[in-house]
Amino acid sequence: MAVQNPNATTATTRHGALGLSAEDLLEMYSHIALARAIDERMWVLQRAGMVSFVISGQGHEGAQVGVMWATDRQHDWLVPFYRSLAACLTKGMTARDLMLGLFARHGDPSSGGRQMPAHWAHAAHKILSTSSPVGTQYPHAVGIAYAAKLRGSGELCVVSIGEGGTSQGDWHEALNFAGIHRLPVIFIVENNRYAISVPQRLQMAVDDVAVRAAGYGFPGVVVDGSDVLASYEAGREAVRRARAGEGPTLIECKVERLTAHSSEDRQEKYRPTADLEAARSKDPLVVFKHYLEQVGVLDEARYTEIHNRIKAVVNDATEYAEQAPWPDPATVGRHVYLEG
Amino acid sequence: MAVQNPNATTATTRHGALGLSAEDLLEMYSHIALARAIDERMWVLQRAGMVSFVISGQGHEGAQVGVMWATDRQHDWLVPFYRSLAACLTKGMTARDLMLGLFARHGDPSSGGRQMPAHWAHAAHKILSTSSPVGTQYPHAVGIAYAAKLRGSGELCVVSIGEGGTSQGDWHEALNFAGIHRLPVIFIVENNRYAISVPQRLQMAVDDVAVRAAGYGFPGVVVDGSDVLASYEAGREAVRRARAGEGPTLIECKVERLTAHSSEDRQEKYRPTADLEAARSKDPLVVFKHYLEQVGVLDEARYTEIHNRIKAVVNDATEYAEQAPWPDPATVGRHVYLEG
Amino acid sequence: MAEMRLIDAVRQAMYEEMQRDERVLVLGEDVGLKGGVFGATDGFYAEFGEARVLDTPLAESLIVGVAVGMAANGLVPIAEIQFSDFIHPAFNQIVSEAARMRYRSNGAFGCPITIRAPYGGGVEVHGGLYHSQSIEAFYAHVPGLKVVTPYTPYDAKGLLKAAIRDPDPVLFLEHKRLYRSARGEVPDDDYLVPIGPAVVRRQGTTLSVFAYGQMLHETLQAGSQVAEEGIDAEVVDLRTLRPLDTETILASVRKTSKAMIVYEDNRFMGFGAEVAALIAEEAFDALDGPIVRVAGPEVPAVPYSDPLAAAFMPTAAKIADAMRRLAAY
Amino acid sequence: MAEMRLIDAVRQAMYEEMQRDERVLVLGEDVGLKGGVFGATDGFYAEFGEARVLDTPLAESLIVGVAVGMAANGLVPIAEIQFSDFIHPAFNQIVSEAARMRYRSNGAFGCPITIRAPYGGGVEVHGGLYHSQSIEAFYAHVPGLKVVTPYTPYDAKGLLKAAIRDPDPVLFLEHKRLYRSARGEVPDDDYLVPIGPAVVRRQGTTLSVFAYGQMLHETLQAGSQVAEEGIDAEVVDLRTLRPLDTETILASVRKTSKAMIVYEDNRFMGFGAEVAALIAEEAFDALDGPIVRVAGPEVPAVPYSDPLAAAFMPTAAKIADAMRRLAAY
Ligand SMILES: Cc1ncc(C[n+]2csc(CCOP(=O)(O)OP(=O)(O)O)c2C)c(N)n1
Ligand SMILES: Cc1ncc(C[n+]2csc(CCOP(=O)(O)OP(=O)(O)O)c2C)c(N)n1
Ligand SMILES: [Mg+2]
Ligand SMILES: [Mg+2]
Repeated sequence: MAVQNPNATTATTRHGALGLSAEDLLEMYSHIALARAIDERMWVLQRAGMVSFVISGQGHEGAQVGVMWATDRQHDWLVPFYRSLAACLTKGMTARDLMLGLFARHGDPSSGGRQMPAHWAHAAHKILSTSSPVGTQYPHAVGIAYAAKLRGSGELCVVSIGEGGTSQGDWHEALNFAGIHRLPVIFIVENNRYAISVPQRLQMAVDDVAVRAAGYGFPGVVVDGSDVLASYEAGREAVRRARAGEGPTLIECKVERLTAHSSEDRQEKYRPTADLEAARSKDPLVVFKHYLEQVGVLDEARYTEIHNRIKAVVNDATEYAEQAPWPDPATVGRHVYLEG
Repeated sequence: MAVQNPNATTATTRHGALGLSAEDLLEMYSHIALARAIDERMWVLQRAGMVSFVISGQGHEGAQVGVMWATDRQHDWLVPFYRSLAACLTKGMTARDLMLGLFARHGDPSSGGRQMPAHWAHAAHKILSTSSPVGTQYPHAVGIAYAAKLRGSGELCVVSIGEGGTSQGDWHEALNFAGIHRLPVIFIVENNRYAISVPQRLQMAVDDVAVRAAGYGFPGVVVDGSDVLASYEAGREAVRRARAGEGPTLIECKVERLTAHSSEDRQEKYRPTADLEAARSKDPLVVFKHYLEQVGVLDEARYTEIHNRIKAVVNDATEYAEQAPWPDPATVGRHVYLEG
Repeated sequence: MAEMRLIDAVRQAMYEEMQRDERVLVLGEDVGLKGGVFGATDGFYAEFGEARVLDTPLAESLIVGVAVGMAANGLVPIAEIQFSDFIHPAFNQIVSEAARMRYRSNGAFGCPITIRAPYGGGVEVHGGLYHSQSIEAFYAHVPGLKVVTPYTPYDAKGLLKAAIRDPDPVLFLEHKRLYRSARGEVPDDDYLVPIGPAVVRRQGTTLSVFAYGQMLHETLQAGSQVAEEGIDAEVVDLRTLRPLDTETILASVRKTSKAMIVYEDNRFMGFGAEVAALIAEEAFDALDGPIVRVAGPEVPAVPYSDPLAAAFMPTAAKIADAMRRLAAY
Repeated sequence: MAEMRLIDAVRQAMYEEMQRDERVLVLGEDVGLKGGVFGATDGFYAEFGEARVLDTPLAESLIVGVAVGMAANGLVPIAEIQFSDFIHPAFNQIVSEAARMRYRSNGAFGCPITIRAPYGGGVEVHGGLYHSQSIEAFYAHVPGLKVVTPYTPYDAKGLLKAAIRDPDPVLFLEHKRLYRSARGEVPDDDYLVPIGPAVVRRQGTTLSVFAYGQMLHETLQAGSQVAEEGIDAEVVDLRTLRPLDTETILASVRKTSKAMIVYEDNRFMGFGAEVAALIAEEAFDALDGPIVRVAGPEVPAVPYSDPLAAAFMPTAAKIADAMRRLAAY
């Protein structure tokens, strides 16, 4: 593992030009690596029959951490989708939080075990509750942004979806409304070229969904989602626009789905092996690691330290969740309406 | 009424260059004028308390006749909206047909009086039944076009909507699907700058809805809908594309709504007088008449002849419909399912 | 205290709530300068400005979806659906999102929105298949929603204020026929009519009739007609369809031993089915006759042409006939 | 004749219809190469090609809306909704368009489409709030639609073929639990099971129980349990929810004098309400006890976590208890 540019200075590196320090990079890297480690553990647990369902974000983490890093992670909103594991971590959810959801235990902050795993929510971290019907979250995000603007709160809202979800009417309606009112919202499309098995060519007649932004009166940009810094840069500009009252930005992150759609799916049936192999070369974790090594931010000692810490965190979270109590069946009827 | 260019030849006139003869022009003019005369009569009847509701196409006729003229009016399909009076006439519906609908009589071919006026349908003329929920017709048109393509029937489908309707999710979903499968469909948006009272600036952040076509992988064009020949030309190119298997075209016709939204609306409340006056200068009937006079196709004798004929047709249709029998109340339960 | 029409009471309720609480806003098609197609927000635009009297694009799913987001971030939206017939594009946002936000987040997020929708038909409505529909049956089925429909101007104001202040999503259904025909005294001051309780509009002993909206008007007329024949109908205004006031319903049936439900919607799986099922299970022992439903026919909606519309509608005459038959059972 | 699972019968019905009639096509999410998330169209893509085995974009309103247009122009589409929970975006296209095409055109246009949707929950389904829903109550209310839900593989094949050939729109609901657990003999040849008639699955004299889908399974189990105690339940498989076979229902109640309805959906305004209301009006004189409903609780949907899902579901044990109570009335 050769560190090619050990003396890279702020001025000459890409991250330096973006104003990111070595510590920033390591923190970003740690988030991506933690997301990946949790995610991989989830599949192991599912294969072992410990939990019944997994859907995950492997391959999407770089784009998520990159964009989210540009936001105010306390103050701003996130309206996630089921692959937003890394974004939720970045926003403040913990490995224990995520594992409690996977095991569907009482303490699951997303839904108390009422929803399938990966239906994230956390009120304290301003992560709106996720549902399953694809597309509905886009109008919600726009409503949050409208409220932020009307109330002058200075918040912005990040919302995510897959490219498949852009086929839904709700997606269009939301972008149109946000454009009209120049709302502080960042529309992310995590384009992994498949909606379950349906390839992009049967989902849209264009290469880049980002071109649609022009039809709503705001910019649409395409970024390589395996490039964390490019994602950060796009996020930073979108944040600037939102804060300046210039309105929404659509960011299309080209990412790869490194796993099957979910634990219910067998992608060999529809996805060529070559396609999957090509995808692996775009693994953001690997790509970012290489960059950090190249600029001398990550060496073997650091790497080992980070990954040991992550392993401990994932082990702790798994054990914690496994031992956590189940929801009380008597609570099945609660919280249909406000209790009081 | 000065005929400015009595000797215009095929080569030197706009219509000549489009391959339209003087007879074509007069037929097109007659359709526009007939549509207008029927429409005006409808308002008179409503004001007189003879019928309870009118919604009309005044100001939209030139665009409709222009585009429809480019299609095969027997063979192709029309999926109309409530302002498509002129398009339906062009497609073969008669003044009597339309008046039977206005009076909601038994013989109304659109719905047998079951629907409000202007909810056109005519199976023999391949005019699909119109409903009220704005936007739903777009997926229908796309389905018709898909069937035409699969069956190799050579048909294409024209579908219309107002600019307000483009805000609906169904609109987006339909364009996306048509682009993917390069379907023989012509998407018309009759943009009159208002959705009832809501001005365009609160409907979209762009000047031209046609720019959205690029996001679906096919061309979008803007035409001055008060210019019948420009509308025809746009229609002709769209028809060529459809027949050649090149896929859909979006044609945005800039038109003016010369009346209130419907007989229930009072537009003075939200529409500046100046705006309405400006609109009148874009009356396609007047604009086209001027052109015909300029190129020497319409003189006073012809004009009088046409309009006398129209008056007779409208009178006949009105009397016919007024005297037509009402639907039998005993039939209220029929045609919920196929009878047989 | 002023006599006013139901539509004026609706308007007054919203106006007062918007003055009282700056988090309240209205959104929908043509609610701005035009003041709504029925005038419910007439004058609001000038008073509260464009940001709080928000003319939306023509997109019902958006209207509700945006309201859900607004509510999550501290606003109290009142979404107007121009005609209840056009609420269907928002079905997913209402059923999957608004109604489930609290349950699915285990109580962490709420959804304090009000959705107003004018509904219902009749010969005078001239609405045809898509401007006449009764939609209560679809939504009354949905846990997490509340469904309300006022009959008097007094109730319209008090119930709408209660809906706006309710921490959960409320579908507020206003019958178009009542907008101008229902008139009554409405206090100028702030008052609430609680969501939930039904109210007995006519005391009686022969049989119990349950209705709401315009059908309550027909039922009360029918009640007067048969009263002369010695049939003493008790008429209950359900007002809130979800949560349903089962106590009042059962108490009335226990008193009269006979039950009828009147609704304008098509009969099969219409709201009356639930009322009948409730009574058949919980008050069977008190019943002294079949539970009768008087409702619209099994056709997709109210046709436009007058003779067809008339044939569709349950009327006081039809209801009176049904009362006679049930009384004679 | 082969023993097969319900999902195989569904697949065979479509396969045969597509071979028989080239106007028939399937469209939906992942119906192509993947063959559907439950395998209902497994192998179709290779056999019938991309144009007739159409992977659509992720847009349910489009799927139904396009099917309506296809049907208007001579095709016979079978639209697959991946999970019934995701049918809601298509509510407008189904209720306002498909179901009304014929009525609103006075019979000039029809809408011969079939919409298939896997529905239902259970601990083993692990579907949570959005992969478990029962949706029949919403659609059974809608004139112009037919709503069918098979219990046996034999019925699944015969009813689905009838649905595909039906000239009007049919919503075909397949309970996910039955896909693999319901097995039975299915003839290789072409046969139809008519839409409409219910069928008595267990003859009995003590009380009549009406059910469909997975709840029929629980009900039959409950019936066996209580039989040993001398309670002889008649169990009726409704199969078609709209149009409902009122004759079979009423005849059964006239025989047993007691009626119960079992359904998985939440109770209030669920499908059992209509069955109860029907009986309470048309067979009141024959009734010898309250009409009992056993159904899901008033919560938005089936929760994911096993203990919560178990608490939600009506089970054979709960149904048997209700049978005992009703028999003792
Ligand atoms: C309205 C709706 N329809 C169908 C589904 C089933 N479904 C879940 S994910 C998915 C594909 C989503 O593809 P995409 O948006 O590209 O996201 P990805 O999974 O590729 O990240 C489908 C069809 C759903 N959840 N919601
Ligand atoms: C789904 C739906 N929502 C609302 C309405 C009520 N409505 C009828 S026409 C109309 C405005 C349509 O505007 P536009 O599409 O621009 O057509 P225009 O009338 O201007 O020609 C509205 C809101 C409707 N018919 N359908
Ligand atoms: Mg994807
Ligand atoms: Mg318009």
